[in-house]
Amino acid sequence: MVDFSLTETDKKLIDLVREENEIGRAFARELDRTMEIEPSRLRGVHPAVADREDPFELLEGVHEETSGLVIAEALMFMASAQDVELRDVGGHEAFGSMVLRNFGTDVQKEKYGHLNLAIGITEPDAGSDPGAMRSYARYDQETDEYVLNGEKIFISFFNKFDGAVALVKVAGKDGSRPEFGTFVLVKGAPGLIESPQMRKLGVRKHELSGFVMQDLRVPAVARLDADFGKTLSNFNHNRPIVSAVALASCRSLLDFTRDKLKAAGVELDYTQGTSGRSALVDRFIRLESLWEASWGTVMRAKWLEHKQGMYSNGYRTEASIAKAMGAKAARDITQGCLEILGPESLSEEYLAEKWFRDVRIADIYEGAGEIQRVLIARDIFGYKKELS
Amino acid sequence: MVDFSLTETDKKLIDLVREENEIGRAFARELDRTMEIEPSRLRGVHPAVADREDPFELLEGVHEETSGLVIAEALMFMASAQDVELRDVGGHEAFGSMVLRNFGTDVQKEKYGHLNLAIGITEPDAGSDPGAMRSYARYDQETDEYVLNGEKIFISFFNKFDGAVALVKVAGKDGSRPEFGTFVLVKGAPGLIESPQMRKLGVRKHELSGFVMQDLRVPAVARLDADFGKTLSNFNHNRPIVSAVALASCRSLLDFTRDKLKAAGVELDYTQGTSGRSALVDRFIRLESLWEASWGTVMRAKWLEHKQGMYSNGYRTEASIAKAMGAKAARDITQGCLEILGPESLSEEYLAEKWFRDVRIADIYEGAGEIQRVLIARDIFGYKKELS
Amino acid sequence: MIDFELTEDQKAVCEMVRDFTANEVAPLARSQDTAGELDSALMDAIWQLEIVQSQCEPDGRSAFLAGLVLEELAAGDASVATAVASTMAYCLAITDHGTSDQRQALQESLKAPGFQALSLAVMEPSFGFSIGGLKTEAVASGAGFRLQGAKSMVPLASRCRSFLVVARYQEGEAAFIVPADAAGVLVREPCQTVGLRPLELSEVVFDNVGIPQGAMLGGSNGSNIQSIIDASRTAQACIMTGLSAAVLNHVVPYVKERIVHGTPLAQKQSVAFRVADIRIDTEAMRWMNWRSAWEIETGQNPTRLSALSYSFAGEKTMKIADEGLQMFGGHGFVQEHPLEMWYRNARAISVLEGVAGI
Amino acid sequence: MIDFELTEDQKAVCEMVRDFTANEVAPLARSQDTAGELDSALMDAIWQLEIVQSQCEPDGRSAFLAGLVLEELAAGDASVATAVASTMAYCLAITDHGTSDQRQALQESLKAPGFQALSLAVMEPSFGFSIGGLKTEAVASGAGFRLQGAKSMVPLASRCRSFLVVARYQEGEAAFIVPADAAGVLVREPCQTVGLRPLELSEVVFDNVGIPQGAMLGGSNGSNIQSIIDASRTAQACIMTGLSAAVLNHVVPYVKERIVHGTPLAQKQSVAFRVADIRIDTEAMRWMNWRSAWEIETGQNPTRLSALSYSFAGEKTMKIADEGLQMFGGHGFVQEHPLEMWYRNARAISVLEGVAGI
Repeated sequence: MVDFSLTETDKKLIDLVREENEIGRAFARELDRTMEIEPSRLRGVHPAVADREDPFELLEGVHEETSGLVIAEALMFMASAQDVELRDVGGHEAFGSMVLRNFGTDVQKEKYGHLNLAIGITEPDAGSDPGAMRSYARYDQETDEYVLNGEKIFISFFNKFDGAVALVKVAGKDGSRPEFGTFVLVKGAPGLIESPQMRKLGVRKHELSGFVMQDLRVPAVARLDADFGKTLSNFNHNRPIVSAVALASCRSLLDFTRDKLKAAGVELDYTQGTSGRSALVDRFIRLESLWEASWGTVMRAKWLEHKQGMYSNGYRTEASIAKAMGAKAARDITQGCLEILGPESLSEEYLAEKWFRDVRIADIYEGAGEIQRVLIARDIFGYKKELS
Repeated sequence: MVDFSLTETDKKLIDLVREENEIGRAFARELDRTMEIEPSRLRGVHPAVADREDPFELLEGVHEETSGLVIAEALMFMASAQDVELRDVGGHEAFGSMVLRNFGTDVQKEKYGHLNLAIGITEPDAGSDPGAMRSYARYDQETDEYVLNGEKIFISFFNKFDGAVALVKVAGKDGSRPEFGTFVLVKGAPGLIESPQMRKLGVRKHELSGFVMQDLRVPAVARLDADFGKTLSNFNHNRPIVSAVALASCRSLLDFTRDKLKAAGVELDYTQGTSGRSALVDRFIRLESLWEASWGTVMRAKWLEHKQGMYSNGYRTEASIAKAMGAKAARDITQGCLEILGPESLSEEYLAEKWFRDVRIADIYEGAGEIQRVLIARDIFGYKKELS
Repeated sequence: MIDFELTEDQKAVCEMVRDFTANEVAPLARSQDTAGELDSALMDAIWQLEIVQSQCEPDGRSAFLAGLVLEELAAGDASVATAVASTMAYCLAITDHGTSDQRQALQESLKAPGFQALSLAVMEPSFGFSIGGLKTEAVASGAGFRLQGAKSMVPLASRCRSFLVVARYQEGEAAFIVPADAAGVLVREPCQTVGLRPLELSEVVFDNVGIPQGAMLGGSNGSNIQSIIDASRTAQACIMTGLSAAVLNHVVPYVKERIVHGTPLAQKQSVAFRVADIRIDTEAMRWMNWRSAWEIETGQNPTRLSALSYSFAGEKTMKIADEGLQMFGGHGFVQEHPLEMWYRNARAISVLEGVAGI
Repeated sequence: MIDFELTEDQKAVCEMVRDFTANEVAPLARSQDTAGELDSALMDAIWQLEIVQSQCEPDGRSAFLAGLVLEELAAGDASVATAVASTMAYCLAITDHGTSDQRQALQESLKAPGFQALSLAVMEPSFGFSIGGLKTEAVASGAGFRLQGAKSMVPLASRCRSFLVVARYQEGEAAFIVPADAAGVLVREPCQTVGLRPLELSEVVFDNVGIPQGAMLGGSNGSNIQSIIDASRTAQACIMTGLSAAVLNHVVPYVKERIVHGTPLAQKQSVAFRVADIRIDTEAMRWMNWRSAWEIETGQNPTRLSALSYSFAGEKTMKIADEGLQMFGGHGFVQEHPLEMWYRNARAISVLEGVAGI
């Protein structure tokens, strides 16, 4: 039966992440201003939350009391703008490790399983368009190694992780067409040159860097049996999460805006229709409606995932809808709130402008809004390859 | 020197058309409700304006005292919603006749010059995509005639004119690729079957019908030396006019809205910023800004035309900009005004809802907004055929 | 616990209404629009589905199911859905807020074999009308009240036997059950309207109408007028979602088949992306409406979410109808296709605040 | 008589400023943004172009030309353009409205060899600030006035020798020339801002500041404060147009060269149409600004059109910067390209009501 209530455990988890974020806000501005962090400042847990339960760890244990593991997870992401990292992201964001866990052989897991691995897909001139990627591996029969050349950028936490899983083209045997191959790269290998962190518009806590492969030699065992499609297959899980994270910042900004309007004597009154509202209130209500609309698409996708399993493709269109809707809403909501708040909102004295910058990435990564629309349209029209 | 003042004659002409439209409004609702008019109710001049100067006739004589013939013409179109036709459109809208005048031989002008000819391009399943058109002519050597088959729709005033200039494919000689040919078709010819008038969302005064060609035979002399490109070449002139006409209805609706708001006690105050406005006023001001922005693009295109001549291609992009901008603004302005006005605006007691319906065609005909954007983008990128 | 699964019963009702809509409602939409009148056989057939009546029984009352049904109906014809929602608004206001006498009288009229037109009367004939600024006023008078004012855009007013009139009363607002034949009630000729034409929307004037004590909704305690507005906003959002879904369903095959410059329209990014956006917005609307309706059904305060659902659906539905029309080009502007009608209906339903109910 | 032709003089000035912008201004935009500070050599070089000074001479005064120049400068860096427009606002308010003493004092300061920071102080430090709701107030006191209040987001405040403070006075508003070193004037540390960072925007507090009689703009007759706001709105619209044009110019080569799935981005309709829209909106902005500036220059009432130009430019420029960033994808989000800076600058310039002047 259709139900939008939260379980007590849902609420508890939401409160936990929300409280933790409140605690973290004290450090948010400093972290935002620190453009380059070498090495990552946080390993382990920040003292400010050392005596608190880790909400995501807790979730693992109590998910049967929630609306569902992935649903509760999304609710938690939507409840906290994650202005800082108070806990080492470690395994959670190690998507390369996830690929290894899902597609590695026992031997590979044995060899690399203890490492936190980032994932390297994007290239400077190719974005994430496979056809345009130039990174290349050739097999060296003599040494039973692959030799890799190329460059990968926009890699989350590569600076703090132990290595990466990278997608590169592999020369076909006997001159056949090259295919995609997925390799585990471990830091310290000669020829794996880490690029400096990228300076970004927002989410500066989210460290992003890259690497150059220069005649980088990896053993044959480093090649995983995970093709591009498989590597991307848990994007269905991640896409609504990207929305959820952006919506969390939007929620913070909407709350901030409501509070400041209230302090300025502008009351929100939902009983009035448009014609009875001030311009600021009308604008605010429209932005708030975008938020709630996005919330529904995220929850819907996560509910389908909960029913069907993370690796199902049965909710891929809904995952794209959640991503496309939430990420665009985040652009509109943050731009709109700053306009409502006026000049004062430009100041770094408040986090408003940070949220405005932070969420802008949501419509770009894990498949830009345009990609999501291609995927959604293909589903609508029953197309496979048409549209690009 | 840049100047936005109007000459006295500009003003006089604008006043003339505006007054004439005020007179005509009395008949607007009735005309709007009459879906099918057979034959056209107006030949000649409506008694209500019989004693008034015809503004467009006057323009021809005094255009040297205006900001320029085509500029003044556009100003006139923007000043009157043309809710009714009080004067037989006759020659003004006879675009087929214009093609004949421009591209016909003396013999052809002699034979067809006295006729008011519509122009037939669009086909039911092809729109105005030449590649998809199916109307076909073959040359019959024995009789020195062409035999035409096919269907044309969305033809302005075909019901009241004497015939049409139609664009059809002509079988190539000796099996070569078909080319486009332009033919004068005269009503009464066996095989030229007039279709009933189309029932439309708006601009019901603008009679629109079509015809079927069923083994229609026309003499060889009926074929004009005007290819598709040439036939379309004065679209540069017309496109900003389409905007201007839509903007005239928008102006009427904005004025209506302002008056009704004022009567309801809502005053427009341009000194206030957004945060000092009510939702209705803020919305209205944004719609008004769209109108003024569109005005500028129309004037700019018309000024370039004035400098370069109607058949120049040097202002084609600006003509497309004026069309794209004004036609989209018309959708937004009319939808927005009805929302501002609220439920009462839905009633046929007022012309507000008529203007809402009337302007919707502007972004569709004479090249839909999408076509204009293709043309503008090609100009920006230096493309010729790319993008479609 | 968050769940998007409809019950088997809900699915069965939706499917039944969907079939009925496809077979009976949608085919008549154009002719009703042209005539400016509902088909009475159709409305009687809908009445016999007992959609409204079942909601008025204690164990049949489900705002959520009512919302689902309105979306399905609106996918066939927003006018028909609004007509149903109008009667529903009246009946449910009485069911939810009425005294036992009022409920009993309602039950009597629900026994009629054919469609019963009954309407809320909320909007007033002023431009820039604000739902917070009612002018119609009731004052206590003797053992009852006297009502003065005018209401506009009342659906099927000339067919209604009774109106539920929302008016200022004392410090707040109250609703009054006013028979159409009461002295001082003047139902004007339907003003023809740009959209939802079959609703025969009319102005109703209340000139010093005497109203007995028992006709105030909820009796001397009055009733929660805001909840009637909330229910209307959510109901209208559901109707708009149905209309948006209809545009999507109609546009998809057309753009796949229509070839322009050698490629189907659907393969042009600008078209494909707009169709994707229609899908995105329609789904987003639907889940918002579900939540608003769920809040109503579970007795939470739905005022905020109803306002947001209505605002979002209104903005997006107008855009969707507009874009749908645009994709059809000239064919969108003529009456051979429903796009131009949907364009008109979208504008109408999104500004008629307070004509519906779930 | 309608005419869009620039005079030869205007063309020459535009060309000169365009070259200067391309060679001197644009290359420093990123480093100034990072430093949060203007390059003083650059600002001195601009000062030596005498853009501001020439406007302050009777036969050099042209609001229209000033608008053209601001658009050109802003195409290189909106921060630099706004800094110039800020000083210009101060100087032109005095030139247009000042007493002869006030104008003479201004002329003296214009003789300085290097850039002079001078600012209007209009905005106030409250969220939801409304230009119609000033709280800073001047009251007559002895032979002069006393000023109480606070102004926010004053450009280059810590470098200004003097502010032109708009305050409530008697029934209306008036402007006062207040030296930065007057007793009671407190210039706070620049608050770092999301955009236009080199402007070092600061709050300035006026705590019971004594102001002599002669410091009220226009003397005892006061001045037309609205015309100062009008000039600012139009000036800011010109700056926004320059910023929008910069986005267009930067995006075009990128989308032509960037190949995605085998085709240049520029050949994808969704990209091409958005680029076309940027062109459409940028041109539409420009002609509106021209008209506003022309109204100012020819002494007509520009209040309405200035408000419309500002509203349109603000909405569209934010959209253009946003879409430009989107087309660059990940490259739009990092500081190797200017898109992310323009995104920040667009939001800033479009909400800072009253920092500029033509």
